[in-house]
Amino acid sequence: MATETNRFVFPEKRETPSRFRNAIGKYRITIAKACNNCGLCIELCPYGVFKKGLRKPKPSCDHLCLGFPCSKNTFYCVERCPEKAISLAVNPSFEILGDKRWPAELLASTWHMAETGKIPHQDLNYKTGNSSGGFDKLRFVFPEGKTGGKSDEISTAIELNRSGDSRPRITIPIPLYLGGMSFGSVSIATMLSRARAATALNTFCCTGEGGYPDELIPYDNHIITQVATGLFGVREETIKRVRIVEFKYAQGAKPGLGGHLLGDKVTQRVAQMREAIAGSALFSPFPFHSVYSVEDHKKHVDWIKEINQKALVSVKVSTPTDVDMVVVGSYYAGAHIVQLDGSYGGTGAAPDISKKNIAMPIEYALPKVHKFLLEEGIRDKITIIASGGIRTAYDMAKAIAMGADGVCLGTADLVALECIRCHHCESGRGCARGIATTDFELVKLMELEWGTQRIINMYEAWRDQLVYILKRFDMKSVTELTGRFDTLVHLDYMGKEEIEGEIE
Amino acid sequence: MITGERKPLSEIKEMVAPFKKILVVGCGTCVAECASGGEKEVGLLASALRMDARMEGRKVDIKELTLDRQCVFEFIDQLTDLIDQYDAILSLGCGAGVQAVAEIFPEAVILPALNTTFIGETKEAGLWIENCRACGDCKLGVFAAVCPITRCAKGLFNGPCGGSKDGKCEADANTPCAWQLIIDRLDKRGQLDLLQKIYPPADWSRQQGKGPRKIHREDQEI
Amino acid sequence: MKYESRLKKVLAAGHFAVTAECGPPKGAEPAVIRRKGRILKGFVDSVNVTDNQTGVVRLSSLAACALLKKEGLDPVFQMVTRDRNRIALQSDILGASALGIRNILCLSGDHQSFGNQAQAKGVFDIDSIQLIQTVRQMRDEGKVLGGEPLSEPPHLFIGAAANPFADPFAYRVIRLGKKVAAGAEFIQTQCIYNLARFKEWMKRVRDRGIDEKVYILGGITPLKSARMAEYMSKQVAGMDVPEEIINRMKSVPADKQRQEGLKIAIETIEALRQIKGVHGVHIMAIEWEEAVPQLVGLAGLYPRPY
Amino acid sequence: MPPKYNIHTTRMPGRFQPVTKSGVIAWEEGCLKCTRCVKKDCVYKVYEKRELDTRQMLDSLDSVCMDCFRCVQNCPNRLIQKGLNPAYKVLGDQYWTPEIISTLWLQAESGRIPVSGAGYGGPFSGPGFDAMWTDMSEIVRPTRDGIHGREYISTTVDLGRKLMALEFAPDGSLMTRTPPLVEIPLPVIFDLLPWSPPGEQITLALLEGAKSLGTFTIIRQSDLDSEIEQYLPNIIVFIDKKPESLGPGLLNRLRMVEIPDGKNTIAIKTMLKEINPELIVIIRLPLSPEVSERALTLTSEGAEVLHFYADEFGLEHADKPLFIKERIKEIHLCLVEKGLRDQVTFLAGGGIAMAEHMAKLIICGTDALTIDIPLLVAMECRVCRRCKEGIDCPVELDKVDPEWGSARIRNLMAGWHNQLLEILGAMGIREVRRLRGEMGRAMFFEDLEKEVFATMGKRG
Amino acid sequence: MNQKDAGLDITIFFCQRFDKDQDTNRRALEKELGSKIKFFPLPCSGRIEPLHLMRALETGADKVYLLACQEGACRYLEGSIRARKRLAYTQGLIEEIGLEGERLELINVTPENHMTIDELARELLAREATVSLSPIKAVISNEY
Repeated sequence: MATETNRFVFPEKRETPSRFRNAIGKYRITIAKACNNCGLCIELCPYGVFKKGLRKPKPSCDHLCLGFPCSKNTFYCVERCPEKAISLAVNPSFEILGDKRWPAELLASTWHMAETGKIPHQDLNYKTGNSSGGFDKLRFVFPEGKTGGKSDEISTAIELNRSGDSRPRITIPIPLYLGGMSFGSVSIATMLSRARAATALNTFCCTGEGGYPDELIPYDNHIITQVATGLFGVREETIKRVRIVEFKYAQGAKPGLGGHLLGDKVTQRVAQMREAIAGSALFSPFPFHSVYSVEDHKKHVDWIKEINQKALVSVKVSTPTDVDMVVVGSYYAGAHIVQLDGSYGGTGAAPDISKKNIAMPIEYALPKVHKFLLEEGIRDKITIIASGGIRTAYDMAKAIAMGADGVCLGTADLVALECIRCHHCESGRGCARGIATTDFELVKLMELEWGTQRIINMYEAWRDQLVYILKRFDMKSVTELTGRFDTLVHLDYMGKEEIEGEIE
Repeated sequence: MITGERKPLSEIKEMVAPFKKILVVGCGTCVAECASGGEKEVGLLASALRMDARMEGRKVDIKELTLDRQCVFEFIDQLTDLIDQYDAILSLGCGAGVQAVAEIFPEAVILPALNTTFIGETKEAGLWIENCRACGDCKLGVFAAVCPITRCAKGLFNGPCGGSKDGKCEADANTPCAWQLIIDRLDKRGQLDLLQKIYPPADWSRQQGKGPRKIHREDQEI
Repeated sequence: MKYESRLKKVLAAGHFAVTAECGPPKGAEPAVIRRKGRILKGFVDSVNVTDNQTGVVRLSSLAACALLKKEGLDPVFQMVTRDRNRIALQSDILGASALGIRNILCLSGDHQSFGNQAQAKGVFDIDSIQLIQTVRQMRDEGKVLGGEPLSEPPHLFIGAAANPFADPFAYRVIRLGKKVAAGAEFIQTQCIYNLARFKEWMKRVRDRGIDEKVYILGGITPLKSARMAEYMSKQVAGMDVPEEIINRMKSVPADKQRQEGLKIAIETIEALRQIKGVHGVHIMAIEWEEAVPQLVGLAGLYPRPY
Repeated sequence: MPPKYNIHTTRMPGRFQPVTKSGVIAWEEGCLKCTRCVKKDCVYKVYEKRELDTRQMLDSLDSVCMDCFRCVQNCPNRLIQKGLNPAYKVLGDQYWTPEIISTLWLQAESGRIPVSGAGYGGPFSGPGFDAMWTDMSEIVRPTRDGIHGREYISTTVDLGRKLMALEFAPDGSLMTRTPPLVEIPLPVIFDLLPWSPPGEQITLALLEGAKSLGTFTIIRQSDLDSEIEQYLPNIIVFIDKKPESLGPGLLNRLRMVEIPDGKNTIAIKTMLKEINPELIVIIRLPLSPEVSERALTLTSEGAEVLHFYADEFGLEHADKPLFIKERIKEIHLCLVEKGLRDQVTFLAGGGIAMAEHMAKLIICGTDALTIDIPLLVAMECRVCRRCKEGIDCPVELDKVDPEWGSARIRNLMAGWHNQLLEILGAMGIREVRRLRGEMGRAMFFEDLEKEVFATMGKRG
Repeated sequence: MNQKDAGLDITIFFCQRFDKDQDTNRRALEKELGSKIKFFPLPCSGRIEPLHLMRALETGADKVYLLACQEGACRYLEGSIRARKRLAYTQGLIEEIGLEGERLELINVTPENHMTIDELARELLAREATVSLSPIKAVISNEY
């Protein structure tokens, strides 16, 4: 397994700056009239904040600025400017950016990773959000004094088929794949960027429930096709194309509800794909009208297995009180993978009431499921993928430590594509930033190459962080981290004095 | 773009004095860009006129509207259903706008609130300057892209005149001598020899035409 | 041709020419012109009449020239392009010739904003160089602008002005060359106080061989006072009055300043005579025509050849 | 099956611009007047719709902008920034947050449930109602289609005393006298307002709202006047004067009255019911640490409906107050244990601010709820409580048009109703009556934290 | 006579930065003076538009204050400069119709002096009235 990863050469990280004229950063630099265009600031700044300008330099990359902490450096432009024309201020627009789960700093740091492929060099929190609970209160405790082995000997690969059946073993070199976001909820460019990034990273990307657009065919080997309650665009042929088929029973953003696609976003193309009428809202039913019992569920799994004899079957469920029972049921019905979708995730339209209130956060569901599967003695026969609120590499690592084998992402990809989390993707022309839209004009805001590279950059930065974490634990493989609750503390339940090790 | 400047309020007041119901109409194009006749300026002028009327104890009904463009019929059409409700239209459009509105509504009283000034270049925020006088016979190619007709106080084709001093114009010490600019620029390009040539008199008929000038393009017709 | 240009004759014969300037009155009385003409008569070869100088309305240059002509002087008709379009200009050129005027000085004219008609529309249909060309074409080819033939061409000795003291300096000689190329036969320069600069200019003129093609008359304006010197230095466009001249004027008491002014003028004339390529002087004694005979006498330029 | 309960909604824009979270701050100075100006480019046409409301001096830039940041990011001279709207920050208070208030406004205007994209952006959990999650059914429970489906989910509840058994005469005729029951199609009753600007207009709006929804408004006896008589079928009179003063004429026309709990509660109840046996008497009692005991007593003495009320923040009256949901849970369980719970109906209110609070409080044991502040908010109240201090209402609530107000209230309730259906649907429950006390179908923060996090990080 | 006793209608536009509890702090004054005083918090004083000032005067203010940060202390860097220029421009406009420029006044406040908005407002009210009742308002009250 590890050898396969080692053989896998990750694609190159490439600088992929913002699509917009000005990126958004924590700090804002302005150059006053007094500037005589001497160019010293351009020369001084090692982060390339300033670009040459006709009358004065342009601080067009001030999102890369170190901000006030830079004042200790010899290259601090504000101090060095002979005309004292440079002003540095906290970007006031930052205060209304983002939300509790994705605060402005997290958005900016994710953009930074997507742009550069590197951990932010500015003082941006790239590990946690500000939700005051769950992942945001969990910290790794690294054993003191351990530095671990060599980075290139650490494997981040996971195995997706652990059942021991005759179906193919599929290894992905990083413990993540990209979750379902349907055509219609996101643009074809977004979809393709994700699929291409998944291909480049040798992992998978799920189609979501909106059908399987032909544009994805070149990436068939890295596509998971989704069979959801609406069965939009599901055909034998599409099921035969892929290596993994996903049953979506429920999704975290709207547990207990079917998918929502409001009428405005149902364009001709989307409607065609879904065999529906353009302009009419599409609500997927809930649950599968043909599944009223575990036995019915097994019938479905068998049906898929029959149609595509090589495919792995994944079951995507939400997190009700009895989530542990659901997972066990799925296992016995023959699923290779169970994706647990926690209630705080989601990308598409959903009633606010369900996003906030229905079903439990993934942080609770994972340990419950992991422990229950261990007790059943089947934990190592099934792959558990966590999703719904995984925002950072640290969330990913924490989810694994809490019992997942890997994670599945959606929102993070969108943020890499410069989603600003304005929460208005649901209606009208859709995403003003051209990500979650079907509007023909807005779709043009994004290019494929750009989108692909941004996602690649971000996940490679994530992988670097995961390797760092594993190294600190002296682990050789990410598989060692699964279920290691002991590596984590919850800040509310442990006094500083109780903690042995270094908190991060 | 066409630049304009609001007339002094006293002049506007005098014009609108006989009227009780006035529609202040702005234009969203050129004059909006030079901050003299856009929506904001309409709001300010209307507000000022209302206050003024109140101070003088007059009852006047002043409403506001800004058209996207006041010199194109399709936009002026927005006024069609409104115009009868007013005694006068106070236009913040350029002269072309005012006349276009007047032509479409020959019965209505259309008053200009702006002085249309020139074809302007936005030199910097808050500063517009005239660089072209629309002579209809552009020779910028030989004058190093400095228009002597507009930028030389005397419109000399074979300048500079004897009044050019320290690179400034004799008529205004704050204005650069256009010919100094031409010479400097040609000098930099090593094209000073262009100045040896004597330029013949201009063909002003292209500027003055026979009354208003027209451009007629059949290919652009519907 | 009944008359000849005296100026042209003087210059052609190789004499050091003397011209003077005479400003017409701000009124319709012919007597002023006649009086000025009488003062100058015999002491100068030709008399320039300004054309609404500084944009102030005065008796027309054409009419004043005609009056001077009657007085037996050889007038130089100054014509600015500021006030007339090409129709009026050409018409007046023909008129001047018909009235027996034989010299014309082609100018752009001071900007209208200077005078008492600041609201006037500056015409500037053509510029001074184009005017020179126009006169030349009318005279030599017998055609008006556009090529239509004249029944009788005007007979004019064509002059132009040059300001060696305006900027850009380097271009000044080129511009002179252009005027000459356009057809100027004599040049009257702006008043000279800064001799050094004038000499430099002349050197450049000679370097280009322009002095061979045109007669250059150096401009002389006797200073009446230190105040005038200062005023000219600061307020008059295109004028270069060096600090030392101003100081020299200031260094003498007020009642002696006129004398000092004359002295400077004489010294300047003497210096100009030494400069190769200077063919005469043009004395612009502003509202001080009485000074001209004195100056011409003291400078040893009296009597005049014709 | 009864006809599906449907609340008629009509879009009802506010009289004032809504106060939104952020505003655009744009410098005109330095503007290059791009032909492809980011302002012209705005997907939401914010700049084109620009308007100044002089009453509030509020620029529509503050209320129409959707925070996409495209103008901020694309202006070549970076002249556009965003800022927190000062008026938004000060909406409401810690409990009645700006988010809650603006969500209520949105529902009152549109009659639609709030839907948004990009997942949940709020805190992990919080105090009170935010410390619980409701359940959902995955695959093995009966189907249902949520609010969009064909299946009927009932939100009707009955108020009144319930019988545990019926007695029949030998001839089969019913011997037990069945106590009166009032059915309301939505488990919500409009309570007395904790404060409001003076004015009949507000009362009329509430009454009209309650009437069109088929529910009730509690009105003080002292506030009764002839103008509101037409609404008597939808009024619960709160007896704040001597009960005797409420004449039999009026009592016979009422379906429910409410009396404050006191010494002679049961006696008063009996007295009132003697005049009108069909009358249901609700007993209003403040939540307190002793309330379970009292509820037990009242129930065993024959109380029909108990109305528990907390303060406007959902807190009971005590030194260390418990939140309404905790206390209701306790009362419910207490009565369940004594086998009395099914005989009596619970109403509970105080601090009910969002649709989810309805479902959650019912799960904790109440049958129906009473609401107050959201009704004012539906009519654009900013929960600034200026009226309480004797300052003019900034949104002129006293001048509200009852027609408009009731339509807004109806819209809000339609939103709440549909959200209740979403929750019931997700759980696979077909009627709200069956939600009552279903604590097994909910997840509580304290339990989950103890189970999952409290043990973490302990080595060995 | 101070502005309060002169019975002036005062409108105060202010940068919200001066007082984070502005909404609470200004209430006592609002109660005391009723509609005689109006407060309008701005996200930044640079957000003021000439039209806001005009409309304030038009709707009956006798005196309008704009409270801005010191130039250089604006968190948007240029806000107070914009505020000053826009106010000056509006002053010019009202002077053209014969209204006193002093009806509009810019006050630069240092956030460091820890004055609450009501303290600031009281200080302004206690100032000597440099303007009398607005001639515009006189007509409004007749009209309605």
